[in-house]
Amino acid sequence: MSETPYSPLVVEHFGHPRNVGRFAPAADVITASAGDPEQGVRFDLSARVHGDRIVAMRFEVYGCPHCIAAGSLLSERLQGATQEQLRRWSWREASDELEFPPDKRGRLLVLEDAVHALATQWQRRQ
Amino acid sequence: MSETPYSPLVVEHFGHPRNVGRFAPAADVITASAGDPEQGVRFDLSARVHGDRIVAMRFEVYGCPHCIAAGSLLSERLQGATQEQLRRWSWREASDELEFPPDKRGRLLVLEDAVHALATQWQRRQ
Amino acid sequence: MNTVTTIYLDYAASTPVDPRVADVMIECLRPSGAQGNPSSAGHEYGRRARGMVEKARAQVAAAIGARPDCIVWTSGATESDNLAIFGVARFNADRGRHLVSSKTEHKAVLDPLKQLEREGFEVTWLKPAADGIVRPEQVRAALRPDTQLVSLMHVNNEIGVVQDIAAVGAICRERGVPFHVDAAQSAGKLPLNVETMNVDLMSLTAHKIYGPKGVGALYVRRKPPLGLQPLIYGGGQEHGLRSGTLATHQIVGMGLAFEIAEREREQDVERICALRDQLWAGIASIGDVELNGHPRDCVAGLLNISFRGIEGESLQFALRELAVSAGAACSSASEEASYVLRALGRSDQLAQSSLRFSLGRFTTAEQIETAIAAVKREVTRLRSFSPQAANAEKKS
Amino acid sequence: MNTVTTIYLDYAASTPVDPRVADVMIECLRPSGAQGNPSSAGHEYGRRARGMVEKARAQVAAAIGARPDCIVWTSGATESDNLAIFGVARFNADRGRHLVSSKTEHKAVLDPLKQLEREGFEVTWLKPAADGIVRPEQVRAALRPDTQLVSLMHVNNEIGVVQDIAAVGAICRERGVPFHVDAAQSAGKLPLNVETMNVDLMSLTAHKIYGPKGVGALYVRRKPPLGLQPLIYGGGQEHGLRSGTLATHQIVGMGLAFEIAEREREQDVERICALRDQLWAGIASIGDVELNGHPRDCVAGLLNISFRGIEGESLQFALRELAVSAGAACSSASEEASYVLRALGRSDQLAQSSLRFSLGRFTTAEQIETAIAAVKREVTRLRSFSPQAANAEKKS
Ligand SMILES: Cc1ncc(COP(=O)(O)O)c(C=O)c1O
Ligand SMILES: Cc1ncc(COP(=O)(O)O)c(C=O)c1O
Repeated sequence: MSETPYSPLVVEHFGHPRNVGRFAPAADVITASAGDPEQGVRFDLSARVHGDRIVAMRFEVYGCPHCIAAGSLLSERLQGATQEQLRRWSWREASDELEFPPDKRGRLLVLEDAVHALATQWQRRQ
Repeated sequence: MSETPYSPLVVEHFGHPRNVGRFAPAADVITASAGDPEQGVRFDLSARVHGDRIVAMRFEVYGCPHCIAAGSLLSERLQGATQEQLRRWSWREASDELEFPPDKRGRLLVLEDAVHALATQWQRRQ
Repeated sequence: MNTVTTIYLDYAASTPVDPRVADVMIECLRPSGAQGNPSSAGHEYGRRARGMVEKARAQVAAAIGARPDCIVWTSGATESDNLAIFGVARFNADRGRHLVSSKTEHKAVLDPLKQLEREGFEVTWLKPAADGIVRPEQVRAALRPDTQLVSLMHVNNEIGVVQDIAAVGAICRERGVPFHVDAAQSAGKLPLNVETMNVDLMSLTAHKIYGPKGVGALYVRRKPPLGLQPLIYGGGQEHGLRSGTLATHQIVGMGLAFEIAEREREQDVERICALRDQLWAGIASIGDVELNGHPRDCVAGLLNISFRGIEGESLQFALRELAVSAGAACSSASEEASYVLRALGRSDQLAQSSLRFSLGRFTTAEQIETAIAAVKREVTRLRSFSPQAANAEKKS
Repeated sequence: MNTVTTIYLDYAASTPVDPRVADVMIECLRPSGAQGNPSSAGHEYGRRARGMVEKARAQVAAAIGARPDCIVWTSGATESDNLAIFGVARFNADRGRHLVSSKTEHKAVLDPLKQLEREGFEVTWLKPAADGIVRPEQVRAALRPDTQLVSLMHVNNEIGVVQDIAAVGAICRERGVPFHVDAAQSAGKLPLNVETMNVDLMSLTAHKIYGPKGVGALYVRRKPPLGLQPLIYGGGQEHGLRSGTLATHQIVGMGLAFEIAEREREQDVERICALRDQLWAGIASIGDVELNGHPRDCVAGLLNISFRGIEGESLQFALRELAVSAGAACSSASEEASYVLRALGRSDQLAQSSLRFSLGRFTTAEQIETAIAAVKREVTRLRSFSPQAANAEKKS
């Protein structure tokens, strides 16, 4: 499709999101959420951790194509991440790569909230 | 030309007006005028009379196609007319035949004035 | 370009030009066509163009049961709506400044009314029921001695719901209040008759009915005469109500479009209704979808559906092989959830995840099958990774 | 129909559509064309139409040295004039209610100004000299602290006289008063540049420049921004300045028309000026004719000539093998003698017996020869039976 408002990377992830779904509750599974469908965006993250690393990620999303792509990209990037990396994760990492339009960046802050909440959950679990 | 605002009779007289011109001053020639070019219409009539009849008519006109046709038609009709006939001549005679639009009928009143003035001239001459 | 494979289901936003209409317009654009200015009564070129304009005027008038001299050419229904509303309000400002309309009107009606509010007029905004319909009694209750105009659309552009114009018109007539109807979406789909519907002003446009974009008309009752202040002043065309050189080819196109639409209305509507029913059956079978608007009092060819648990923009992008409309239609791009659906009490999420499918003269059963398959596939896919919070809402 | 043999010399009323322009418009009207609504950003059909609209916007902007986002599409110069004049006056009504214009403007400027007078605004009506030109110093003298707008046409539609826009613009700029120019008759004939001409608002139309009727534009300066109240409210198209569905095929036609006109301007003008000189030489040789307007500061292709001693309607009918314009042009049929010629001090008779010959891109030397012969023959014939009273006036 020519002239869509989405970059090829967004289109690719939107069409084939990686790691969708959620892990069943378990001792090595942490989960976190942020957002509200009524406000247009919601992320549910779940991660399987081993030691100080994430070994597998899953996500669910309610949101625009940019948000779906952001969740998918994140699920790849956080593979192997430490708690500290989660805590430091910033919306900017997805924003540039996915060419988020400025007026949609607020939605990435929701994702950032979910990632930071995941770190907090992880810490509590330990 | 289709759809012109002029009837075929007007178009015919406009293209080939009869009896245009004026007679040189002479004992048997009477003339009369009415109207003003600045107001959009002017008729100059001249007639050669013999006894109680007009034997030849000439006219000049400044005016719209309907007026030119009216002058031409009149010049034919007044051939052989008496003073009394001139005096009784009414704008209605030309109006119906030439299908004068209502908003142009005032111009025929100017022609009527000229015809009546011609009668007056004729009477004075006698 | 991918236009060839994208299925056009956005007839309510704008229709393609019917090839028969295109042909007469093309005729006009050619050197032997209609180059004269229809106001140039002094020569053949002008009179020829004028003749074409008057023929089209009669065609449009016939389609709505009006006298030709009641038709004023405009640039479209937006201008017609503005002319009707500003025209009546300003003409009668000394007599009263109260107007009545509804919350689900097109922006071309809402926005002039809001401007009048800023100028000191008062508008009573009727709220339709959840089915989208304004009850005639609501109109009666809103009328005041100083009411100068009631403006109500015939068919809503987003949800297709049909108002009972004749009943509202009868109330207005009884009370001597001028009645304006935006019929942009109903022409060619429902019978229109300004007499039996008691309408004083009716907005029409060509590009929703297989005519060209950029031309419309306002029906203005002449007996008894209706006071109307022009919006655009100048050469004095259209009885002084709308100055500007008449666009012969556009008007000719609109005339034929209306003639064809009226002539073929019944068979078109029957065919299109069947296709719509097919589409709705297919989509309804997915589950967790909701039809917006009245189930029966709905115009042919329009389906507005909310998909629970799915975000609107993603839904539209997922379905990009279909040209459908999301959110506020017929207006400049805007992400805000449809004000029409919100006025009917839909939640933000449902309003926002609604799609308008609008079918038309060139829609085929095959296209509908393809559309159903695409909607099924993508809705299922998007729901498969939708969070519980959205699914919860979706089940509620 | 007799159109084929009638020689079209009424380009100032409306031009035929250039075949190259017709071709791109026809392309749009075809099924594979531009059926989408340019506001439907959500699908391919809409984006494709939007792309075409934006390309045309750049074409028109380039022709007047403007930024594309300063172009607002309208239905023609009449609407553009109204939008500019009402728009500025109403937006700034709190700051002052004085406007400046001239007596020889087009009705699309005069009539909105007269309406504003009825609404309590004050207009200073400048009177051009007998050559049709408003001296820039007249404008300077008319400016007041409460002046909100100066509106002056570039080229007069009846007599073709060219105003010194740049000089007037400089005065307005110096005094901080917005300056509107109706350039309907100059586009494609004179170089236009909103920067060097110090213009804040410029009205344009397609149908005087081989584009379609029913589409135009208003240039609106954006830096510094100019306050403008819309005339038509609705979907919010065109930055909210002009709502309504954009007519893709019309806009595409206007874009190409402006591009071609600007590209071929110099050669067109040269050829057309030579034809005009040929026509004037032929008619002048008849005697007792008078050229209306400035002998040099006149646009290409336009000749307005008064014939002494001949009534206007008869002259036009006698010359019906020529499609020329008599009396007030570009407006609905009216028999009143041209208000433009009267403002220049012509007598009623001379004003009334004037003909406007306007030549254009498709005029040939052969057509001009035929026209000269016809004028000679008919003027001589009509004068042959013209009364002395008219002849006397004719000699004075
Ligand atoms: C109900 C309704 N009214 C008015 C309009 C505006 O019409 P136009 O596009 O002709 O300006 C539309 C569509 O755009 C519409 O659907
Ligand atoms: C100088 C001038 N301004 C405005 C107009 C009106 O333009 P339009 O016909 O595009 O409404 C015309 C011609 O009609 C004109 O010659």
